[in-house]
Amino acid sequence: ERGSDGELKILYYQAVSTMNAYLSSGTKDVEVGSLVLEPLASFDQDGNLVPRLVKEIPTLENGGVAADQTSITWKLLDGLVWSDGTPVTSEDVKFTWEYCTHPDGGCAQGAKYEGIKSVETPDAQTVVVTFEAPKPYPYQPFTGATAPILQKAQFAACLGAAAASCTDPNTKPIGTGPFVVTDFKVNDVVILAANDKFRDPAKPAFATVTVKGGGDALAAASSVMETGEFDYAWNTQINPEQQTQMEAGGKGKFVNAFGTLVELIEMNMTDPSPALPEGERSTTKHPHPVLSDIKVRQALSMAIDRQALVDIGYGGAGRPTCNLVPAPAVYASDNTGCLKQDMEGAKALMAEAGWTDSDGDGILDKDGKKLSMLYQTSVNPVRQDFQALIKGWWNELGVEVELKSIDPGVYFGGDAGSPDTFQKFYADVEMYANNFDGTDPEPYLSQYLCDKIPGPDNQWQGENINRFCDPAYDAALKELSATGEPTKRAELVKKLNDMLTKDSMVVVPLVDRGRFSAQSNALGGVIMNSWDSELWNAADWYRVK
Amino acid sequence: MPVLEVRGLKTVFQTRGGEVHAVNDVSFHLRPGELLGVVGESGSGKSVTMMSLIGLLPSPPAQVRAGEVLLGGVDILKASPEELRKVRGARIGFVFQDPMTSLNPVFTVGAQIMEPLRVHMGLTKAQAEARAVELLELVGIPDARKRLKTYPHQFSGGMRQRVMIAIALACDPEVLIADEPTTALDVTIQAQILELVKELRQKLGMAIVWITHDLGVIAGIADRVMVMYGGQIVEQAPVWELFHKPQHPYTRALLRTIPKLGGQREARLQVIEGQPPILAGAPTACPFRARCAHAFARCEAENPLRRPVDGAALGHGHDVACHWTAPAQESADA
Amino acid sequence: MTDATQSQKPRSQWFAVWHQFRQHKGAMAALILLGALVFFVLIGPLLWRIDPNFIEPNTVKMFKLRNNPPSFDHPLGTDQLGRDILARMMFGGRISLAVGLVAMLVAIFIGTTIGVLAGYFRRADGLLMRFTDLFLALPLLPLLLVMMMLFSEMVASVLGPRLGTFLLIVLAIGVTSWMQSARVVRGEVLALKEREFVLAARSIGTPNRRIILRHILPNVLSPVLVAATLGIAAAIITESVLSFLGLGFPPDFPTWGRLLYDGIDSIRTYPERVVWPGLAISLTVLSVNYIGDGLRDALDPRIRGR
Amino acid sequence: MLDTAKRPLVQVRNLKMYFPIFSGLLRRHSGDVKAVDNVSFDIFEGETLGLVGESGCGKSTVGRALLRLYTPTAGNVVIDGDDVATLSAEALRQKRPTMQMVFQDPQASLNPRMTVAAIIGEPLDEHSGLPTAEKLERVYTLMDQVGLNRRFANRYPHEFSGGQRQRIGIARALALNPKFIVCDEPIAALDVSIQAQVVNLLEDLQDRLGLTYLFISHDLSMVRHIADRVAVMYLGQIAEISPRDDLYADPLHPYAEALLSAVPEPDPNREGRRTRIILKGDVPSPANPPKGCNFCTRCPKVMPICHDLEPVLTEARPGRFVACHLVTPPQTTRAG
Amino acid sequence: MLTFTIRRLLTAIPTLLLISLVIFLLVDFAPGSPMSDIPLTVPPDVRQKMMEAMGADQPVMVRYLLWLKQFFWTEPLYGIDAIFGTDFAQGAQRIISWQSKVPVFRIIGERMPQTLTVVGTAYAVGVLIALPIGIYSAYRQYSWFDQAGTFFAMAGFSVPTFFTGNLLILIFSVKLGWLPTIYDTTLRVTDWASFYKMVMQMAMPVTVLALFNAAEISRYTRSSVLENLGQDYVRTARAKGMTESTVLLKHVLRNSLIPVVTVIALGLPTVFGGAIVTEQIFKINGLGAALIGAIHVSDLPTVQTLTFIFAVLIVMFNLIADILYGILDPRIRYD
Ligand SMILES: Nc1ncnc2c1ncn2[C@@H]1O[C@H](COP(=O)(O)OP(=O)(O)OP(=O)(O)O)[C@@H](O)[C@H]1O
Ligand SMILES: Nc1ncnc2c1ncn2[C@@H]1O[C@H](COP(=O)(O)OP(=O)(O)OP(=O)(O)O)[C@@H](O)[C@H]1O
Ligand SMILES: [Mg+2]
Ligand SMILES: [Mg+2]
Ligand code: NI
Repeated sequence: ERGSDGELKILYYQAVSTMNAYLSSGTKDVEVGSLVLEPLASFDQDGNLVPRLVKEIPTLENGGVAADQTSITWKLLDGLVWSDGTPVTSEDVKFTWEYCTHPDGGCAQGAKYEGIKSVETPDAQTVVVTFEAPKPYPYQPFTGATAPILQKAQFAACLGAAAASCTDPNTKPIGTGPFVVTDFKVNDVVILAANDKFRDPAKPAFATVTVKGGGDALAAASSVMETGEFDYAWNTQINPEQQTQMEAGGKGKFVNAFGTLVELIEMNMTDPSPALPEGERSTTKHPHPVLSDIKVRQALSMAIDRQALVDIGYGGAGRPTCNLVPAPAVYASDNTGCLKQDMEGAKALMAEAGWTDSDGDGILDKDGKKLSMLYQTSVNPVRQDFQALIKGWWNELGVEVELKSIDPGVYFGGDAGSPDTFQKFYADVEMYANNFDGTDPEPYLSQYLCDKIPGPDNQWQGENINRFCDPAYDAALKELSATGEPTKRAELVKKLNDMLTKDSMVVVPLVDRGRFSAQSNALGGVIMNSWDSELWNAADWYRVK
Repeated sequence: MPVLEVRGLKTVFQTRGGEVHAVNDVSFHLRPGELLGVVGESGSGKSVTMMSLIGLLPSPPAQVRAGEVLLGGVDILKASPEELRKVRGARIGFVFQDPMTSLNPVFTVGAQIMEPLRVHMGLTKAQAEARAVELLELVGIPDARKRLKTYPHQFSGGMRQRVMIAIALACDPEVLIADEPTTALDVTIQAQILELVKELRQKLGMAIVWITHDLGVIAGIADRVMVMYGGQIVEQAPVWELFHKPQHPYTRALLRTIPKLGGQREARLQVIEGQPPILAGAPTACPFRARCAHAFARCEAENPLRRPVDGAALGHGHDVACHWTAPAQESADA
Repeated sequence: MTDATQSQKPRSQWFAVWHQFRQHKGAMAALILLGALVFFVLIGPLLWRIDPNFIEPNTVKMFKLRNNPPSFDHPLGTDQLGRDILARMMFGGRISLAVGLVAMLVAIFIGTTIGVLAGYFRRADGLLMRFTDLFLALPLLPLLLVMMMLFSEMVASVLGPRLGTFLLIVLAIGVTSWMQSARVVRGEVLALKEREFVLAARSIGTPNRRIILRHILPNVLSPVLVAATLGIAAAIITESVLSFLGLGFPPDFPTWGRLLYDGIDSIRTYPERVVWPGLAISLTVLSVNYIGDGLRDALDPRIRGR
Repeated sequence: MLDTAKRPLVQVRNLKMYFPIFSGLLRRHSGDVKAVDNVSFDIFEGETLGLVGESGCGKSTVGRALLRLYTPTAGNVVIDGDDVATLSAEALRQKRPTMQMVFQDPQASLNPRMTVAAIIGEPLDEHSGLPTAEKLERVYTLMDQVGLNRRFANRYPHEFSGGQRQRIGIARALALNPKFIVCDEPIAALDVSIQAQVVNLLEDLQDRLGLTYLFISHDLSMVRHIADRVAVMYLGQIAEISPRDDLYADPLHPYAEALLSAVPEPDPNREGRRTRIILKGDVPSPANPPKGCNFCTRCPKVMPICHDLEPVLTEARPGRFVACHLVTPPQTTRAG
Repeated sequence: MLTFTIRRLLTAIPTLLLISLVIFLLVDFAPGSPMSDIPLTVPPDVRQKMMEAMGADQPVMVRYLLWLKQFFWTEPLYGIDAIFGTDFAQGAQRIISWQSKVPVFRIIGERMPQTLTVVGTAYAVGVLIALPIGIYSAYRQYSWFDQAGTFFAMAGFSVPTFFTGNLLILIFSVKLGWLPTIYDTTLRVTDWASFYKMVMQMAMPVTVLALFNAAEISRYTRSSVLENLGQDYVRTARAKGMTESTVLLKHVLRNSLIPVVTVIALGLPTVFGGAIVTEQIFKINGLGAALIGAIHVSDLPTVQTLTFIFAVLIVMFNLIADILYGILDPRIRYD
């Protein structure tokens, strides 16, 4: 029964800044926003689209998707109302599209609405999205927690440049979800109450929800697993010993779901030497003197014991992987060759590549040059442990390694003026984690196209971090975007994945990282979901008595 | 009967470098209405003696080893700290050397005068205020009522010293101890204060101990004089006696060193050569021996006791602590 | 006269200073303690020859070495990667002590210079004090980030990465923590300037520069010493924060501050990881403070003479 | 002392030393502390001029302005031919060796952290450029001169008695063979028995080295002993300058008279007989001196004219200069 | 005194303007961008659009002048409007946080209460324990109490708050379960029960901070009292027959507090600045946390505004310290 289970307390240690996913797109904001604002359809725990505000998922079969794949038609549920009691209409959906594509609005989810020619509203319940070109995957717009529907009445004055000044709508949006915001303190706490206009009269079970922010992962886990102050804590990424210790407390458990997030090492294909003039460092003008050799790259990968990394850094929250695209299952390549550490093989490969320890100091050299790598990543305890471990293995291989760790704000900030961004890649190898939104890997794989290489000419804004450039890859990707047939697509994705990993080792995947949150034993109904908001089914959560 | 009698007072400082015997076996008495002058060079123990009397010395280093201090016949050295506190300010008033620092800079003059009145005499605020005005007028500060509300720094040095005197007089003490009250002041202001003290003595008739190094001041106001050297009383006499028939070589030398305003101008000043004694350890020899023109073997062997010069009982007439006897005809009066 | 002329060879005043210093029991104990710490970090690694960053490359063996309790092989146990904590403590101490001392010196140097100039030269006073306000108001983090961004490559290219980083960190800490001492020194100088011996020096014709060096500076020593002892603690802690932000030494450089920070994460499972670096830092600070106390007394001839 | 030998070594003319007072929002210059207001006098070579007066009357300021430790507001100070008041910084530095100062508080005027040798050697460091050994030798000579044991060279000031400290100060002043020394209350902080030592030393040195002193003091008996001529100051101005014996026998200015009468005599007979002139009231603030004669607010012999006209220092009797309407009739004053 | 105050305030204006410019340039120049917490899944062109929408692509001087106008003109207007219900601001653009798109002054308003209660209480408690300790240490110099006090103060300095904070949490929350680890900023004290809750949640952060503050202030108090104990007027007070407690707590204390009060006043801006580490450990989300969070994501308007307010406070409290000095010490007269 609605509201019968009292208060639900959730901890997001990165606090919520806004409820409007279009203005931030930080995971925390999107997820908490999803308690209020809903998309037309969301993804379930297996990555399947499930209808939310619509009667069914349009497909080719049921005619919802046009045969030429240039348009898709959504039909809204009957009697759907906003939390203020006004009906949800197709105008709201269309408005959402206008809102996010307004040139001055700075919409964070612009990618979701790319390639749309028009959104039409033949009637109050029908939405027709027409694309500029055939879309083999037409479900990007209006699906998933990152593309929720806004109420036109509330946001009409917030188009474009005005978006940012609409404080009230952004912090207390009117939505269709199970809860409504009653109090919002920026970067601190959000208090929500059950939406009495929610379409399912029996839900949600909780009368109020408090989403608190602050602290770190360890404190978050502790508040659920040790002190029991909270029912659910998001992203409790802590080391395995602590996981076991906390679980032994018996107050709660960790929930986990694997998605597409992969911790990986990128090998710089260009020369980052500081000796080069500024503007030419790490650009395609100068190929990397060492890493251009595939044998070296392979050897470096073979020297890594991925299982050990998981056991030390992630425990239940990770598993070793050799793929850049580890999921969804249909797209995951079955490549396991890298899982076993092969130090001898690696040494042999190095020797083959001409690197030998001619002076007996334990460090390989070739043509009088020692093999030395600068290995950078962001500041993060797990990453620093990984750096230390991998440095140990590479030292064993005969490679000298210099480590560097950079403030995440700088590393991921993309400030063209800073030498320490991961895009600039002024290092030989660097480590970070990457994933893609939703279930379609096409945009993700297109990051490694030749024309996405960051460089001074594009203010270092490209996504092809390792500067890999292979015409065959570009061609295969082109084929992928023209292919609609699922099995064919899956094959192409696997091929592209392998080209980057197994075949060339420009990307060295290490760990497939799951979503890892802590849940109190007193909380029921949680189904961990790595394809959508973790709180996607919060309406079904209940108190275990 | 004397109002104050001190017998065999001994004060020692415990310092890192060993014990400092600052006051050695000092005895004297004070008759009602008498002004006893105390002279001696810096470090001779004048202040320490007086502060020992009423327990004003900081106690970790200082220690009163022996002696009796009889105030109206009762030994206040044996009194409890609380009883002693009740004596201070009420029965014995104290005026200190430096008027600039002896007043608390953050309280008004009035508050500081009223404090002892309220503590010792239990006056109400209004009564205390009235008395404070009276006192300020007594010490010659015009416009007293207004002045109560001002702070010490708004007063000149002379006025501050008057305030100090007013505080010391507040509870009509039997004894007033003034420790170099005019040393820091100008001659003209010193003259004012001296005039004031003479006046007050006549009016109030209290006994006063007046410490100074200025023999001129002593000559002007004292009835009787004590000369201290090296923590001991070396000579004690009525004021005229002391200036005209000094017995102790130190007193004689001291009188010679000061230039006189009137009379013949000396071609060269007399000096006392040498350094004051270091007061480490209990004295076994005459403290002045090293600088003494008349020193002989006995001075090295034995610390001279005070002996009467004029046959009167010890402490009542003229006495001196010296092995050497001054020739009778000699006099410092040149 | 002859024997007199012999005995007045200017004798080393450091002897007197040392003599007085020895009188101060607390300071002597602290000196011995600090000496032990310095010995521990300087000589220790020569005796205890385990590489603080050594990780067993064989993962099976490595897993056995992780999180070991204290044992004969590893007197303080091992950390989550099987590294020897004793070796890390010794190695980390080198950096922490060096950073603490040098950064404190930098801060004191800047603070004293600015304080003396502001106190001594009336004209400069307003400007320098506003400058101090400015530094007090500046947000530390962006300032450090900017400094690191601007200078890290440059310094590293001149001095090499290790020394360069060291210098930069030390400068960064120094540049951001001198304000307090500048204020104190200024106040002290304002008072000193009016003292008669400064006037005496001027009547001799001593130029300002030498008046400052000869008469002012030695007399502001004691507040400076107090600031200095507190500064060391602050510098060691600040260094750990810097490392934490990735602005400090490379991640495989253990320092006490960083060990402490890392230890906090495992305070529940392995509390001793916090205790060792915490203890080392606290002992350093305590001993430096007491030494400062003793030094202040010993350097003051008035106290020394007693 | 022959009249022909009298050559003024120091000539002070219309010296003014005002300390500005700033007030108001804009820190406007709103007034002055007239610490020294229009003072003129000469000091002859080899003589000692005593300068007496109450605390705060401007004695030290005169002394300091003479040595250009303060830059005078107006007036000239010619010392040995150069106008010190206007010399450039470097020329002044060169000039410093001829003029030196001994300070009031021997404790405060010695840097507590320097050894005696360093203190006495400082002027040598600054001006002589002697090699270390010679410098040390000179320091020892100086110590001998002022009667300090050479063995004390490495001691610190606090290890000395007041008199010894003052000797250190004197040795420092002598280091550069000055001609002229300003002694700013050199004995005020000393014990009586030690004052004599210091005064004797100063006299001996004068005899031996032919020094010229400006001896500032408020101890009138000591001034009588040491000075050849005496200037009495009141509130920034000179009330009277007379040869010593004349002044003490017959003070002309009422203030000088009052001052002398206030000095206690170490003789109970005479003390008992003396009548003191007790001045009433406080010294007015030098920031706001009274109109007319400075002393008119406290003068026991005040006349109406004193409130209007400022008397000028004039030679009332041979060699005696007084600024008082009683002594010098009003027609000779500035108004005439 | 009044003209002194006014004059100091007037000279503060150019100083503050300069400080604001320096801060602005510094923060702007610092590496990092407001896009650093945007997931990597967001493509570069979208990022570029977002930057444009914030105005972050404008030249730095333009943004600075805009900020100046907003800070000194628009925001005060909104302030007036909020108080008097007027509409002077007429919807002019306020200073808006890049990260949360919320007016910065609203953030400050939301965060002020918890910072003031926790950090303020801690400061007050720190002062309250520091004073007696400092006074007694000085009064009984070199006693065991004094030695212990020295040790305690030094330990207080040298042990960082992140250590003590975590230790307290481990003991009192995890092991004993007595105190909450997470600060509830929405808690309003209305009755005894909520007051009790408030006390419980404040206990640990206040303890940690108070200890830290107390260490420093007790040192200052001690040395100041020591200095005054040796003064002549103390002897005068004793000679007047005052009790030891009057001597110590009236005469000595009043004088000793003069420098201590100014130290305390100069330390007060840090109260508003929040205690960054402590706020983080106990999830208090006060101003300190706001600043550090904003710095991490290069939220320039927030960083700039907060920092500038701290600068104003620092300059103000400098002035207040001077004025306090003048009030407490009658000898000091400005102008
Ligand atoms: N707190 C102390 N610790 C150690 N010795 C002390 C202390 N106070 C005084 N003395 C010593 O006691 C002796 C007597 O000092 P006292 O102050 O009585 O001299 P005084 O005659 O009053 O001198 P002055 O004329 O300078 O006031 C001196 O030798 C001094 O060094
Ligand atoms: N630097 C200064 N700034 C402002 N006023 C000053 C300064 N120096 C001295 N004065 C004032 O000038 C007047 C004369 O001071 P000066 O020190 O010359 O007096 P003095 O005669 O030497 O007194 P004392 O006998 O106390 O040494 C005093 O009123 C004093 O307050
Ligand atoms: Mg005395
Ligand atoms: Mg003077
Ligand atoms: Ni960071």
